[in-house]
Amino acid sequence: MNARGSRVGATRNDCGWTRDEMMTIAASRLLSNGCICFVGIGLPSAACNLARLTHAPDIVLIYESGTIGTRPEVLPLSIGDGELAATAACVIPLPEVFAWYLQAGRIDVGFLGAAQVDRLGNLNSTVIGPYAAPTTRLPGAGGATEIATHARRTCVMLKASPRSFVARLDFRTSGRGDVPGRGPAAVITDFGVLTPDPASGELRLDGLFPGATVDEARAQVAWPLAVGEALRTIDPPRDEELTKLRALQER
Amino acid sequence: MNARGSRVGATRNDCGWTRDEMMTIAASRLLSNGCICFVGIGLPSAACNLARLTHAPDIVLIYESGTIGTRPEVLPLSIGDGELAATAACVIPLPEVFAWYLQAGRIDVGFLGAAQVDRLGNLNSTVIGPYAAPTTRLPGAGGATEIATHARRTCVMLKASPRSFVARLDFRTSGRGDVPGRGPAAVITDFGVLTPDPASGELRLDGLFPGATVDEARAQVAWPLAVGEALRTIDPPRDEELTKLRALQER
Amino acid sequence: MRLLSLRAAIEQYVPDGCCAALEGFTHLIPFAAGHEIIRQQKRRLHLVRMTPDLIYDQMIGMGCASRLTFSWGGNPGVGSLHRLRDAVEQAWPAPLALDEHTHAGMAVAYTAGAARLPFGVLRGYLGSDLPTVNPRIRSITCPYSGEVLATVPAINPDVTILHAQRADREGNVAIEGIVGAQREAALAAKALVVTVEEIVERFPPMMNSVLLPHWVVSAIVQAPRGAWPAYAQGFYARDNAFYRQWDLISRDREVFLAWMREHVLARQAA
Amino acid sequence: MRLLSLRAAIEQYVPDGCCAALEGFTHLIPFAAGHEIIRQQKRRLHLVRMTPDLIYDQMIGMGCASRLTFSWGGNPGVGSLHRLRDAVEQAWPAPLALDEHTHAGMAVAYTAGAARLPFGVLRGYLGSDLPTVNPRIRSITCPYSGEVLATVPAINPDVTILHAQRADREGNVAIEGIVGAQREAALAAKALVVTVEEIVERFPPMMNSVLLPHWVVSAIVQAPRGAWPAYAQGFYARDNAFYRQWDLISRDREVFLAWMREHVLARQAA
Repeated sequence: MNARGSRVGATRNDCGWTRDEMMTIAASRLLSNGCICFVGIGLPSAACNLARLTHAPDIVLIYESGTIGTRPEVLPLSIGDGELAATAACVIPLPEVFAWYLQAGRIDVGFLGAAQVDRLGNLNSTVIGPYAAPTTRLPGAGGATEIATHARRTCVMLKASPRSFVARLDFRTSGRGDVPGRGPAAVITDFGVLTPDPASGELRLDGLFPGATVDEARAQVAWPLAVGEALRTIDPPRDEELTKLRALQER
Repeated sequence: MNARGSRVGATRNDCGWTRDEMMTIAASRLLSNGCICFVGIGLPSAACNLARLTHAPDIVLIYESGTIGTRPEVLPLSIGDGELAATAACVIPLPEVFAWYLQAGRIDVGFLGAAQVDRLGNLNSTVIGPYAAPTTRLPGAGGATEIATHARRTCVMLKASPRSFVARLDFRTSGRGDVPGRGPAAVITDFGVLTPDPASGELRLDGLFPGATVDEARAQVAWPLAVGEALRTIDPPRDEELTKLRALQER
Repeated sequence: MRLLSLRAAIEQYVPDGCCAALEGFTHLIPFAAGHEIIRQQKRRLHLVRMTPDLIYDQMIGMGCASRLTFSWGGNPGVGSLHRLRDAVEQAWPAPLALDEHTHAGMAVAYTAGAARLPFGVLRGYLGSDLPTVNPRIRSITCPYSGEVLATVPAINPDVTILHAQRADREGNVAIEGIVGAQREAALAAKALVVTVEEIVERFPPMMNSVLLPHWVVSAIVQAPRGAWPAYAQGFYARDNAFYRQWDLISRDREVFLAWMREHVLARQAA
Repeated sequence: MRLLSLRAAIEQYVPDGCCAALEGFTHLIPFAAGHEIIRQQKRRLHLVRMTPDLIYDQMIGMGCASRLTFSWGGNPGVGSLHRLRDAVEQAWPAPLALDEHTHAGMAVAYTAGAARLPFGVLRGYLGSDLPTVNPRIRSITCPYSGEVLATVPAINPDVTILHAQRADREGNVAIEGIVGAQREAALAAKALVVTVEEIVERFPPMMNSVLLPHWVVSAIVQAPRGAWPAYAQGFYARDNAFYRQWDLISRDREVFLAWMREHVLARQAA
């Protein structure tokens, strides 16, 4: 859906890694060992499995397809590939995943993607344009609305552009950014990481990837992006991280 | 709970069968082949399995413990003996039995027992005396209340005495006898079978076991027992029925 | 339960205008049945599925549907469902009314349907605009705590169609692997048609396995590879390459129609 | 999850006055855990169990409970629970408050508890006096059809105790055979203690089997034959003779106390 972003993100820089890889690695570092993680497909799936294969071997991965405690050898294309079932501790019905695990408050971290995010971390994955007559019909909510509400902590992964980091969402699919402390804990994008201001909940630039600049970040965000007091440069990929991520993706 | 009835019911008559056996056989004859049957323990369990081993080989037996399509070789003492699970087509969680099978209207026939029945077929299995200070605390509802409401048809098995066939229940555990057509289709007792008058729903004497009389029946019922227009004598046990029932009980 | 040909099963259980749920979450998607619905040119269907996936993209593109109840309408891991988008954005080949939910909401709606309750309850749709565009999402007040919770109406399809690995001669259906909301959708339906990879003489007793007893099954259809390009655990894997390829096939109306003519319309049901 | 002795598990997870559900429907009843609760002389417990069975007859008779939530309180296939009756009819050894339901109602209450919803809904308690004696059974109006349905408050025990066949070293728990409402009661609880017949190095991946993942389990206790006189499918059968014998043991207070002294109090937890 973001062909420009994908191509740019997939280009290796002078240090030999890509922005896509850096996003995945930065997200994986946010996961602590043993945490219970509700995994979405794509970049979050790569990030969660990378964490499992590096610093968080006891992380528990749950996919909404009902596979609990999966340890895939190959990154799945969908959230319900046979690999996920075959390597799961158990496979349970989907209604139980949402009622007895997610709604019951048993999930530590949930990952979300979207087409649009606003400055409070609310997300749109439903439509561009009016709901009844959209210019672009997007996939819709899936698990996102309840993940945003019930996971103890959420992280958003979304490539940046002024069309995706917007001042006003076309539709609010999920998010409690207007309820203090209920917005995402972090938004990982292709220039770095945004985190909410503890008081206002507004997303601020908290960390830049090596090589990214504040100006570059501001150019991709449609609201006036604030910079956190302790803006840091995020550690570049370690060899182990890059090696394991590439091995995972090449299988 | 009815020690007198048990002892009398267990005595063989001149023809070589007992009233308990006749009750079980009469109940088994009410079950058609292929019907989906929610089985209680004790006499109903014997009746349903006898039907399965005689005229109704394709009857589907469901016990509330979650065993679906059981074919026990040995009569279980409880509703959850290992034999029931080992011979079941599948074993499902109990909440699903009650919500997805019983409440969903998938049960053709449900069997009920009780300590008391009234003339409309309402049942008490909760208390004798006031609820807050009972003289006898009985086991309670179990599955009965919802079986009475949701099974397409219910049958009651209960040995008769003026203390069990009462004018007024001490407590109504289950029954819709006051809703036309929602009372039990038949009450099988140790002198014969009562069925509801189609208009009033009042239980009337519909069939007598061989050797039983209207006077005997009336002596065991605390309300003035009406006799149906076509009072019949129920066929005595056939050899096959007796043989298979005894074999089932002796295993 | 009756053993039917795919053609007969669709003729009998999927009349024009009915509400049909072809369920299976990524796994065991009943593609063969969907293709037969397309060949029989069914019209004005109310299609229900948590994830429309390629199967509904094809059915919508071929004009079978007038209404869609769903919760996530993309090509998993790839991108858009272009035929679904074309129907919503351009009303091609026909307008498509949407009854849109979240996964959690649809799961509860199927579960309520299986229990024959009129509605399901969840702590859901919070912070979302969905209730403002879907009047079926309502609320109820807890009679104990006073908490206001979301409700969804039960889903009770006229027919649910599943694909499974195996049925036995009695018609019991056994499923292994990811089940999604298959059991709930099956038990919520008025009729249940199951296409299977194979029919076996009989199963061993299957304690605690996923099994639909024969007497809740209306018809069984033998349809080997009937979930392709989705998969059947233990039989064949998901054809991820085709899911990617579909993105190109489905982008253009003519390319889409040509593919459907060659691969669906020109083929006979097994 | 921690691997504990039975004594330590009961000491830590069953304080006086707590709400405890020892579940298992006929199968896998956690008798060993119940006996340790008796030995530790726990008091004022709010006991929850669909079928109190002999285990709660023993605990009530030994004065552990002040409140009972239940739906069927008999000795299955035998008759009365005499200790339960003595508590209700004669307040011996202590008064026992009742929160009485039907099986269907309790099943819904556990399910709501597992989902952390405040109440559950059923088409139930119709034609019954139970709602007149239990003010917790209430009603709600469907926001779509207007139908009035029964509600029960969710059950969320402070601790649920189960017995299972196996745990692995991680603490995953695998159950085979009749499960009753074990999964729902387990997931509804604030803490979950599981006694098991054996601990194995690891399970194979168990698609679709009944399994409680290790991270929902508070403690595992190894307790071979821990469900006797109930049974553990694949390990030992139900001791039906003892269930019959209990009728005689439990009828008389002194005979009961003598039996408990000899068979429970004088024994040490494994």
